[in-house]
Amino acid sequence: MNTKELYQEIILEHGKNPRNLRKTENFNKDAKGHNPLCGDIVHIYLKLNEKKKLEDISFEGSGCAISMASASIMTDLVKGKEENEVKEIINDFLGMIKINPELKSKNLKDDEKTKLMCLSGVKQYPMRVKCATLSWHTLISAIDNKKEEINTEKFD
Amino acid sequence: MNTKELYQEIILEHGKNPRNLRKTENFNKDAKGHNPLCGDIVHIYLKLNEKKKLEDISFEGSGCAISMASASIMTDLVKGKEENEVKEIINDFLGMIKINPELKSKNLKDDEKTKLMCLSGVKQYPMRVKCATLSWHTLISAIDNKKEEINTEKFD
Amino acid sequence: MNLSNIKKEFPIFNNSSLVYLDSANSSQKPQSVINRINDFYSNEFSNVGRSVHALSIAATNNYENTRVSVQKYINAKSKDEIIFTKGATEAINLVANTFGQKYLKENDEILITELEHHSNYVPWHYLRQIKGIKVEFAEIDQHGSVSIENIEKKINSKTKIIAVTHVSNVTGAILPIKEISQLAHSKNIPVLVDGCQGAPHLKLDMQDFDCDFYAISCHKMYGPTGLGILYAKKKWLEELPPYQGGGGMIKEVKKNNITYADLPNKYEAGTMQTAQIVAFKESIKFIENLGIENVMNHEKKLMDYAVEVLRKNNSVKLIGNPKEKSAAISFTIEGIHPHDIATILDEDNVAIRAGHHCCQIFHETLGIPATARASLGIYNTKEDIDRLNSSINKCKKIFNLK
Amino acid sequence: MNLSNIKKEFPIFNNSSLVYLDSANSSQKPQSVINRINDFYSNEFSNVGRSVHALSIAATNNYENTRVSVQKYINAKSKDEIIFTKGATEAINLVANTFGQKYLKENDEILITELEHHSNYVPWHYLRQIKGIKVEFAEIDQHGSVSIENIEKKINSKTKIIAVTHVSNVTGAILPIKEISQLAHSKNIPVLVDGCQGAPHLKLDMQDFDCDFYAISCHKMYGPTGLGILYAKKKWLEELPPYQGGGGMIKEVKKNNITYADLPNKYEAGTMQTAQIVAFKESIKFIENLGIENVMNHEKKLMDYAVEVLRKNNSVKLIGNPKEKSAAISFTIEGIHPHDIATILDEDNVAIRAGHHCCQIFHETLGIPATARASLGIYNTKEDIDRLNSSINKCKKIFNLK
Ligand SMILES: Cc1ncc(COP(=O)(O)O)c(C=O)c1O
Ligand SMILES: Cc1ncc(COP(=O)(O)O)c(C=O)c1O
Repeated sequence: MNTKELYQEIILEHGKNPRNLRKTENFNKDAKGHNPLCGDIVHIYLKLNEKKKLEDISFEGSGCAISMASASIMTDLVKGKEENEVKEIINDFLGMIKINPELKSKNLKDDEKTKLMCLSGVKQYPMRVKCATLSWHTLISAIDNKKEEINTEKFD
Repeated sequence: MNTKELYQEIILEHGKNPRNLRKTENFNKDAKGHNPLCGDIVHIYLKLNEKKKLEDISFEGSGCAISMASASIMTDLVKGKEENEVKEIINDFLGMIKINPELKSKNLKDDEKTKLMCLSGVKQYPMRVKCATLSWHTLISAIDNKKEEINTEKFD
Repeated sequence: MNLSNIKKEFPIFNNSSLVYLDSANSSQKPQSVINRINDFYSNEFSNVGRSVHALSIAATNNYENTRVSVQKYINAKSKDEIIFTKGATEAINLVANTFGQKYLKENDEILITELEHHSNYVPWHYLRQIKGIKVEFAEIDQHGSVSIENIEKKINSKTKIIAVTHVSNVTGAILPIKEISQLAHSKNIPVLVDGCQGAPHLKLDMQDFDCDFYAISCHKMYGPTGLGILYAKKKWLEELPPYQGGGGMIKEVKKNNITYADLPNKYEAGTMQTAQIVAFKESIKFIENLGIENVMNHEKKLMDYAVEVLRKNNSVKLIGNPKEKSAAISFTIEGIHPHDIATILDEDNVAIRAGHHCCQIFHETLGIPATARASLGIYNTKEDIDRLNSSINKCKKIFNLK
Repeated sequence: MNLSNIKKEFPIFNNSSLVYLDSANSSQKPQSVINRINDFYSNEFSNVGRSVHALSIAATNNYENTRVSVQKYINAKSKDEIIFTKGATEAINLVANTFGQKYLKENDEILITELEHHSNYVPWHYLRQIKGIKVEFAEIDQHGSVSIENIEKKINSKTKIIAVTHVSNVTGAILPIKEISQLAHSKNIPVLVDGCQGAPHLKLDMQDFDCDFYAISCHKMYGPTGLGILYAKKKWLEELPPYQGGGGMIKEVKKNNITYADLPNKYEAGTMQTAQIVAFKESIKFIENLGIENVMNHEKKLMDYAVEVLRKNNSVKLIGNPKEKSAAISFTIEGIHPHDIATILDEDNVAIRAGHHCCQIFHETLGIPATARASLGIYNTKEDIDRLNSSINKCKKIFNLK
């Protein structure tokens, strides 16, 4: 494994210039996440309309290139989708980053899949998987209105 | 080292039929000792007269052959001697059992030294030195009127 | 691997006539465990969990793999229920301390038994001193065991936890811990089992035993020294406060407050026994390869033989005669103190233990200051028992007994 | 033995291009220590103290010999002042727990510093939770150290104990612990020193430092994992209550009361880390053979070189610049998160650590979430620093920094 595969251009670029790094006005759901190992923190804001469509999503936070890029790409991909579609995408991503060789979701277009697969290099770096998944776990938490802050200080 | 040297006839004999295993009437000093490792216990009673002469000494207790024999031989040897002589003999014995090759005391006759040297085999058995010295430490304690029970659960 | 020539898996028996009958104290280590320690330090050493470099990642995986091995071996529901400790003693202290802190108040009762090792009494005594709780003792029966009736007798509305040994380290008595759990749970009382002498010799199934806590010493289980395991049901580990505080067990540390990590990290403060934990996987593998049923069978045959041989030997008095008996047997010889026995046996290279075996209450109850104990491991043989017996005869000769 | 080719004493560096700069986390182990563990388990294994057979006697002697080696090495007055623990974390927990039990009450203050490792904060936090005592923090200065003035400022009549690190595991700052002891003692306050990062690198002289407690992690000192040492002045160990309860630490056990063993046994409950303790004697011998002055000299030169090289490297920002500095150096690179640095360095087989290094208070005070840390051991060389530097340059290239 080569760090070039991990730190692909697209990750470095999203890491440096994250999309949706702001706070949604009139958000109606939010959640915080924290990776105590790295000190990565993320705060996700959602605006879900009555039809359960994700009108807007944004995040605030700081962290390593992997976690910032992951949050940036994630927010880009799920924006405008319906809640159940979003959940399905999250599951697909978390499955891929742990064991599955590829993404299977019908809710993602091919070019969206390609973009997400840029994060797959992290599989080879178990301690860094947490960085890539932090924002995703936090998004679940926001959708489900969970009160507790997401925390990655678990071995899994 | 051979256990025959440790368990010499004289030790076995004193162990089986300890001398002075009783309680001195009108004792004026006493002390208890305990070896938690073996469960050996000893209670020593003294009668010191005004001239600091050891008029009588006796003990109660139970324990292994080494500790019973040691108490038996000790009480036999110190009876009738003066307090400072007794202390000198105790030091000599404790020195011998730890490092000195022989006994040096002027307060012991040659045959008394020979008898005591029967206990020297214990030197080769560090865990058993405590058995041999318990009654001696307890005798010091009795002479010095120490309140605390003697306990051998120390490494030394 | 084969039980009949298992001794050669243990380097200490190479070129030596050692008869080791002190496994209840600590067991010898197989080559595979020793090699794993060696390899780990020589080629793979790193601290776990905190660094992202490759050595650390590999070490962390190895560390967690042992946890999973243990979980499977003892049939715990979750790997989060496996906490690594310094030994069974620390495991019991952890429970007594945290359970006491959270749930116990003055005049509450803790029920233990007269068979308990000091490690399953002193930690509860602390609560007596600090909190004014009471420690009650279920009585031993004439076989040197503790019946469920004797436990039931001492349970009352003030009983807040029952702490019993799985197997007596003196008489080898196996206590009916599944039934004790059932009884206790019917009255809503949690059960801690001191599994020190059960873990190396019996089939372990936490979900079947259904006890709340089970303490293990890995060094008695063919593993490295300095390592123990606390099994605890998840709900307890979640509810109880943390024990030692330090690195690795925290979530967030602020000047005015601290939050704690999730399980199992909450109970693993500071740098743990990395090499020992990694190597303990080999101990589990070693037992699994032999098959615990085979081990139990082998040790039972051997123990039956030992009982038979020693019972036939005049002057030898066996302490206790429990129906369910594991790998330890204690005895006295009228006229020879146990320490004298142990010293004389040692000259024949027969290693046994003499004393109160950290069970002063038991010895006081029986009115004997000390006993001699022979305890078995998987490497022992009938010849070992014969050598024990002939050395006992030598003792008797030296002391002029017949 | 010679410092110039010391790497070959450590098997992990054989046939590997590993640059290990994570010794503050845990150090690598020399062959002599690994061999001793191996030999002990293979040929000499027994539990200590409790059995009278020959193996046990020899093991007990070896065990106690390590205690004496440690006593001499750290110049403690008595071997009874050396207590073996699971690690520095347990050592500090032991003191916080027993000192807190006996001497602290609501509103009493404990003074620590903003530099402390979580292991020297969480145990005191427990007392805050349980007893309502207060934890005060002496402030760091601009060099990343804590001056004696900043400590003095926070002392008042409620201060009951001062607990400070000997050396910061982030900035490498060496605190003036002898002066801190003098100051504290002039006000009748005892001092605990977290010696984790001092013990492997500095000359230890307890009678000169005059601190009341000093905690050591043996695994950072070229010793086995799972072992630590608490040095404590005898009067404290005599006055404080025991910590964990179990076998080996008792004098007499009755149904209604328990008395405790004399020092040092009082604080060593249960079966200890026999093999690790026996082997740690080799770690001490290893350092003694090199000579701690030579070690200090070697590490100082190397650290000066590291500071020089990293300071010249654009974009690298060193954290803290303490005048008295030991073997750790932390840094950040504007535009690259420390975890990304560590991952990229790892590919070049350069092992460093990234994160908060169990010092969240320090990082929060500085307003940086994480740092990268390189820490030295006696096996490091100038080439290692050069490799560190060129891997940093590779990071910068990947991230398009100049
Ligand atoms: C300054 C300091 N204190 C305490 C500790 C805790 O030591 P251990 O984890 O060995 O108990 C460490 C090491 O992690 C440290 O660097
Ligand atoms: C029944 C029992 N409980 C507890 C212990 C204590 O175990 P450890 O000393 O390994 O902590 C032992 C062993 O000495 C034991 O036999």
